[in-house]
Amino acid sequence: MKISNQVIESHGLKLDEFSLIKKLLKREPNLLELGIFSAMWNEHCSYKSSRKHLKNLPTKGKQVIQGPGENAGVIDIGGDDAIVFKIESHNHPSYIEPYQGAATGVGGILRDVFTMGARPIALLNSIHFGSPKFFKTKSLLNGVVSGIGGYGNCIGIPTVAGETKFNATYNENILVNAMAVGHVKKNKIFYSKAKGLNKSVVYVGSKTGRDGIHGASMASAEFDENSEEKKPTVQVGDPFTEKLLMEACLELMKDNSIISIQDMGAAGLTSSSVEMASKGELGIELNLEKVPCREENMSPYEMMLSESQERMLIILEDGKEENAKKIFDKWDLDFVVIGKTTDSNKLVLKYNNAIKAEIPISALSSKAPIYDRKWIKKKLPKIKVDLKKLKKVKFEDALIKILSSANYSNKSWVTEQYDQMVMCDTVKQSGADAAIIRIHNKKKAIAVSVDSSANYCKAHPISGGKQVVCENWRNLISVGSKPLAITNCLNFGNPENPEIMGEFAECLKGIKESCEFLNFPVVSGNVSFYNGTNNKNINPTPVIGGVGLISKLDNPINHKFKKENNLIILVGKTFGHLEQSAFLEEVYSNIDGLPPEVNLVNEKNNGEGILEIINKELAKSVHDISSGGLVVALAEMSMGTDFGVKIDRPKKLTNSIKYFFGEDQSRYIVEIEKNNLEKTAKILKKNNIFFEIIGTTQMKYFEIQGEFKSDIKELYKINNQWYNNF
Amino acid sequence: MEKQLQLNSRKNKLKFSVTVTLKKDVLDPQGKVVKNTLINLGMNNLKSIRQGKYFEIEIDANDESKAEESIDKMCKKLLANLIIEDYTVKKIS
Amino acid sequence: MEKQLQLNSRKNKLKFSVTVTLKKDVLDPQGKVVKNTLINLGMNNLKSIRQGKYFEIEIDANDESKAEESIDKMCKKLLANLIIEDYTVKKIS
Amino acid sequence: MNSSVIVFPGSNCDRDIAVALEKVQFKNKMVWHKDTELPKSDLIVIPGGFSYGDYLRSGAIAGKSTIISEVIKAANKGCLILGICNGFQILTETGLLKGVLLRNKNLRFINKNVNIKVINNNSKFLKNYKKDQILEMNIAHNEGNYFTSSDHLKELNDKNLIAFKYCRSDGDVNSISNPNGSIENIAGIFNSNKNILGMMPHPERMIDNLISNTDGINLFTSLIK
Ligand SMILES: Nc1ncnc2c1ncn2[C@@H]1O[C@H](COP(=O)(O)OP(=O)(O)O)[C@@H](O)[C@H]1O
Ligand SMILES: [Mg+2]
Repeated sequence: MKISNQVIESHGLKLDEFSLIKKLLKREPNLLELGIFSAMWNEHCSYKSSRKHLKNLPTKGKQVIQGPGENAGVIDIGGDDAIVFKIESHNHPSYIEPYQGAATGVGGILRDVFTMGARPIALLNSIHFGSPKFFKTKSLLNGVVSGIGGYGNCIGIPTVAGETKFNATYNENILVNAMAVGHVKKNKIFYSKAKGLNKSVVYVGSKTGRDGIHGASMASAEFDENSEEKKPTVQVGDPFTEKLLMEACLELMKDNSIISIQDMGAAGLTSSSVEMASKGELGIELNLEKVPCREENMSPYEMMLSESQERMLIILEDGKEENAKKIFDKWDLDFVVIGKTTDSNKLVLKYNNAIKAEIPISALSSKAPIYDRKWIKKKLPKIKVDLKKLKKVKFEDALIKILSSANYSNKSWVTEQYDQMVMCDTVKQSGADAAIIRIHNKKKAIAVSVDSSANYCKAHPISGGKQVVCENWRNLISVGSKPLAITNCLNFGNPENPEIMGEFAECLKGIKESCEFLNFPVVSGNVSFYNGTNNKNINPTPVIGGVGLISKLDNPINHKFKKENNLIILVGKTFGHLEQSAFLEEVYSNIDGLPPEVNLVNEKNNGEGILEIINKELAKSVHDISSGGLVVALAEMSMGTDFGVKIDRPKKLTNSIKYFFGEDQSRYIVEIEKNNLEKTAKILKKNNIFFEIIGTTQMKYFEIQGEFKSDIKELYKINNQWYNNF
Repeated sequence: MEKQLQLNSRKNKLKFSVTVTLKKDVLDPQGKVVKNTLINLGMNNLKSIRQGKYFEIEIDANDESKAEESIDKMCKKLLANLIIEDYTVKKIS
Repeated sequence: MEKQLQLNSRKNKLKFSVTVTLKKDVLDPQGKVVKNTLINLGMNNLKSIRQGKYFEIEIDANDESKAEESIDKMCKKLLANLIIEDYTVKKIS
Repeated sequence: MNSSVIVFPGSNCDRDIAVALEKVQFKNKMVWHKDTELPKSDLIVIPGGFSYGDYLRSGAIAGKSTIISEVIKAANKGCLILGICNGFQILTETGLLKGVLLRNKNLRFINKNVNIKVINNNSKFLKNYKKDQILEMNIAHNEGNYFTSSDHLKELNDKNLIAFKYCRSDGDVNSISNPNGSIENIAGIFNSNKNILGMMPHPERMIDNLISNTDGINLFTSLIK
C-alpha cells in the first residue's frame, strides 16, 4: 500500500519528516511502521523542539544520583536513602475527559517512579483552570480534582501538596500536572537500559485494548472545534490494577531478576521497547501474537500504538521467568514473555512468525529529527502602573477582594478530597508552602512543593523563569528543609510560533540561572507544547516541583501563628513593586508592566539565614511572601488559628498599598518569642540580611494600624466563600 | 377530591429509564473484577459482564416527545459522558 | 468450519440485563444530588430520579430458564446487596 | 497477644495498622486473602483501603474472599474483630455487622480530622477511654454514610451498641458535625456480643504526635493484655 499525504498528515508527521523516514529505512514504510515513527517522532516523545534548550539546564550536583533521561530523577538524601521524583503533564486528555484524564495522569507518573524501584510516598499536582466565571471551569475543576483523588486515594499514596489556579488563558486548555515522589535504597535503583543478548522481554500488567491509540500524537497537536470528537484517545484508569502492579513489581525487585524495566506510558509498547533497546544499544524482537489483548482481532498496529494503562515491560535475567511469573500470578496480573533482545540494533515485530515491521532503533531515537526552532526575544513592557491614575480603592476592600477570589481562597475544598494521611508519614499537609513527609521508620524527612507564576513568565519570561525556581526554593526553606533539586513541567503554546518558542527559550534561561546559582539542579521533567486553541496560546507556565531535606526531624515548623505577643519579623527588603501583582490583577484586572526582579544573591542569603534560624529553633512559624504580598501572607498565617496580628504603620514607605501588597521577592515572615530577638537578629546581621520588626501577634484580631481591623474568624469566612458557594 | 388530583398528576407524569454503558472498546475495570469474582464463586458459564449506570426518571409533561427531548438533554449534559459512554432512553409504561 | 462454530456459539450465548436499584426507604444521596444538579441546569419539570447499577451479562447456556437461574444467583450472591437493594433481570433479545 | 491483619488486593492501610499493633506489642501477622487458614489470633483486623478497587460496592468483593469465611468462623467463636474504614464496609457486607455504608452525602471523598465521642466504653475495645470522651480522628472515605433499618437502629440504641458518634469539639452531636450523613451521627458500632467493632475513623493514624495526635492509641492499649 502506498502511503498518501493525507495518511502522513493524519499521523501528525510533516512531509519532509516522511522523506527522512524513507531515507532512514531506504524504502517506503508500511502503515505499521509509519505509526511507530509517528509515535516516536512526535513532540511528546522526541522532544524535537525543546531538546536544544533543555540541554542547557544544570543537571549535576553532589546530591544527584540520576539526572534527566531516565523514567525519573534520583537524589541522595544521606545514608542509604535516595528520593526518586518527576512531574508530568496530562493537559489535553483532562480537558476532554477531566476525571479519567487527571486520574490516568496520576497513574502514569506513579509508574515512572516505581519503575525505578522506589515506593511512592507522596503525590503533588499543579492544576490550572480558566476564568472562574467561564462556564466550563467548575465542572472541569470538579472532574479533575475527583480524578486525582480517585486514583491516589485508591492506590493509597497521600496527595500532600499542589496548587490550584484560575486564569482566562486556560479557558480552552486546562493544565493538569502531576508529580510523584518515591523512596528507594541507593543500591536498589532500577534503570531502563537493556543489557545482554537473547534475554526475555516480558509484558506484565493489564491487557492491551484499543484505548488511547494516538494519544501521544494528540498531546502534540493543538485543539480545534473537533477535539471533543477525538473519543478513543482517552483512557480509563484502573488504580486497583496499578496498585497490584506496583506491589508485584516492588516484590520482584527484591531479588536480582530484573535487568531493565520500563513502564508503558505515552506510545505504549512502541516507546518502551525502543527506549530499552536504544539505551542498551541492542535490538529487540517482539512476537505480537503473544501480547495479552482485551479485545478480539487487534491488529499489530493497534497493539503497538495502544496507550492502555497499567502495563510494564521487563527484561529478565536468564532463568528467572518462573519465579517472576509466580509473583505476578499471586497478584492476578498478566505475565507473558513476548520477545527477546537481539544484536540486530533493530526493532523487529513479528505476528505468527511473519515480519510485520523492521526498523533500525537509531532511526526512532538518535536519528529522529531535532529542530532549532526560530525564536524571538520578548518585547518587554515599558509601562509603569501609576496608582494615582487608578480609581482609588480602600485597603480593606482590596484585601477582601483578594482573599475571597478563586485564586486566593482556602483550598481545603480541593485538599479534603485527597487522602493526605495514608502511609502515616505526613508530618505537614497542604496548607501553605511545602509539605513534609517523613522517611518511614527514620528521623529524617523530605519537603516537597510545586509552584508556577504564569503571569510573571508572560510579562518577562527570563525573570519569571528565575522567580518560579526561587519561589519553590523559598517554600522548601520555609518548612526548614535544605532544597536539593527540582523537576519541571514546561507547559507552553505552539513551538512553531517564534514568539512562543521565545517564551520557552527565555523561561528556560531564567530557570537555568536560578538553578545554577542556588545549586538546585534539574533531575527530571516534562515538556508540554501546543497548549492552546485555534491559534490562541496559553501563558507560558513552567511548573517547578522541588524536594528538600530535613535531616533531623524533631520540631517540624509550619506557617501558622503559635502564640500571642510574639514578634513578627519581616526578612528581606520591601520596595513596593506592584506591577503583575495579585493586587492589580484581582482589583483592577490590570496586568501591565514587569514582574518584580529577583536578586539571586539576596535570595540565597536570605534563605540560608532563615534556615539557620529554623535549625536553631528560634522561629515559631515561618512563611514566605509570594503573590498577594505581605498582607496576604500575614492573613494566611492567621486564618484558622486564634492569633491575629497588630502591624505597625510602615516607617519609611509612605504608600501602604505598595508596602503591603507589593510582591518584592526573597522575603519571609518569621514569628519569634520576644526573648529570642537578640539571637535571631545576630544571625540575620551576621549574614547581612535586611530585616524589620513589623509588629506582634495578638489574640483574635487581624489589624494593620491605621488601615484595617477585623476578627480573624471573619477573614477565615471570607477566605472560604468561593468554594462554599461551589 | 384528592383522588381527582392524583389522577391528574398521574396523567402528567411520565417515567423513563436511562441506561448508561461504557463504549465498546473502553476499559471497564469494575466489570473485569466483578467477572473474576463471579467465576471464582462458581459461575463457570459466565461469558462477559459489563457494568453501567441506571436511572429511573419521572418528569412532569403532557407531551411525550417533549419529555423525551428533556431526558435526552439531561443525558447529554450530566448523566452520560459521551466521550466514553453511550446511553439509551426507554419509556416505562 | 469456522463459521459453523461461530454459529453454534452464538446459539448458546444468552444475554441478560440486570438493574439494581436502592430500596424505596433507603436514602439515595447520589440521586438527590443528581436531581438538584439537573434542576439547576434548568430541568424544572423533573419530578424524581433514582440511580442504580446496570449490568449486561452474557452467559453460555442452552436452556433459558437455567440461564435465568444462574443470573438470579449472581444477583443474590454478589451483584445486589439485598439489605438495601432490589434487582430486576430481563432477557435481551 | 497475637493479632492478624487481613490483606486484600487493594488494601492500603495494612502497613499503618501493623505499625500501630506492634507499637503496643502485639505479635502481628499479615494474612493474605487467598490463605485458607488463619494464624492463632486474639485479634483480627480488617484494614482500610480500597479492596478490589471498591468496585461494585465498597467491601462487596472482599466479603466473598476465601479468608473471610475463616474470619466469620473466628468471629462466631468470639474472637475480637476490628474493621476500620474499608474494613467496616467489609464487615457489613459479610453480615457480621448490620447496616450499610452509603456514599457520603456530598458525594465527595472526605479526608479531614473530625471529632468523635465515645458513646459506650464498656467493651474490650474501648475500656481505656472514658465514656463521653471526645477524640480527634482522621477520616478518609467515599462511603461512610452509615444507614440501617429502624429495627436495628432501635437495637443499637437499646442495647448500647453504638461505639462512636461524630460530634463537635465541645461534644455536641448535631447535623453540622456529621461529615458524611450517617444516621444518628454514627461513626462506629459493635455487634450484639461486642466482640466486633466497625468504625470509619482511622485510630491507627492517631498514634504519633509528630504526625497527628495520640487519640487512637488507647484503642490498641485496651486490646493488649
Ligand atoms: N491541587 C492541589 N493539590 C494539593 N494541594 C493543593 C492543591 N492546590 C493547592 N494546594 C495546597 O494549598 C496550599 C495553598 O496553595 P498556594 O496558595 O499555592 O500555596 P503557596 O503560596 O504557599 O505555595 C498549599 O499547601 C498547597 O499545597
Ligand atoms: Mg508559599
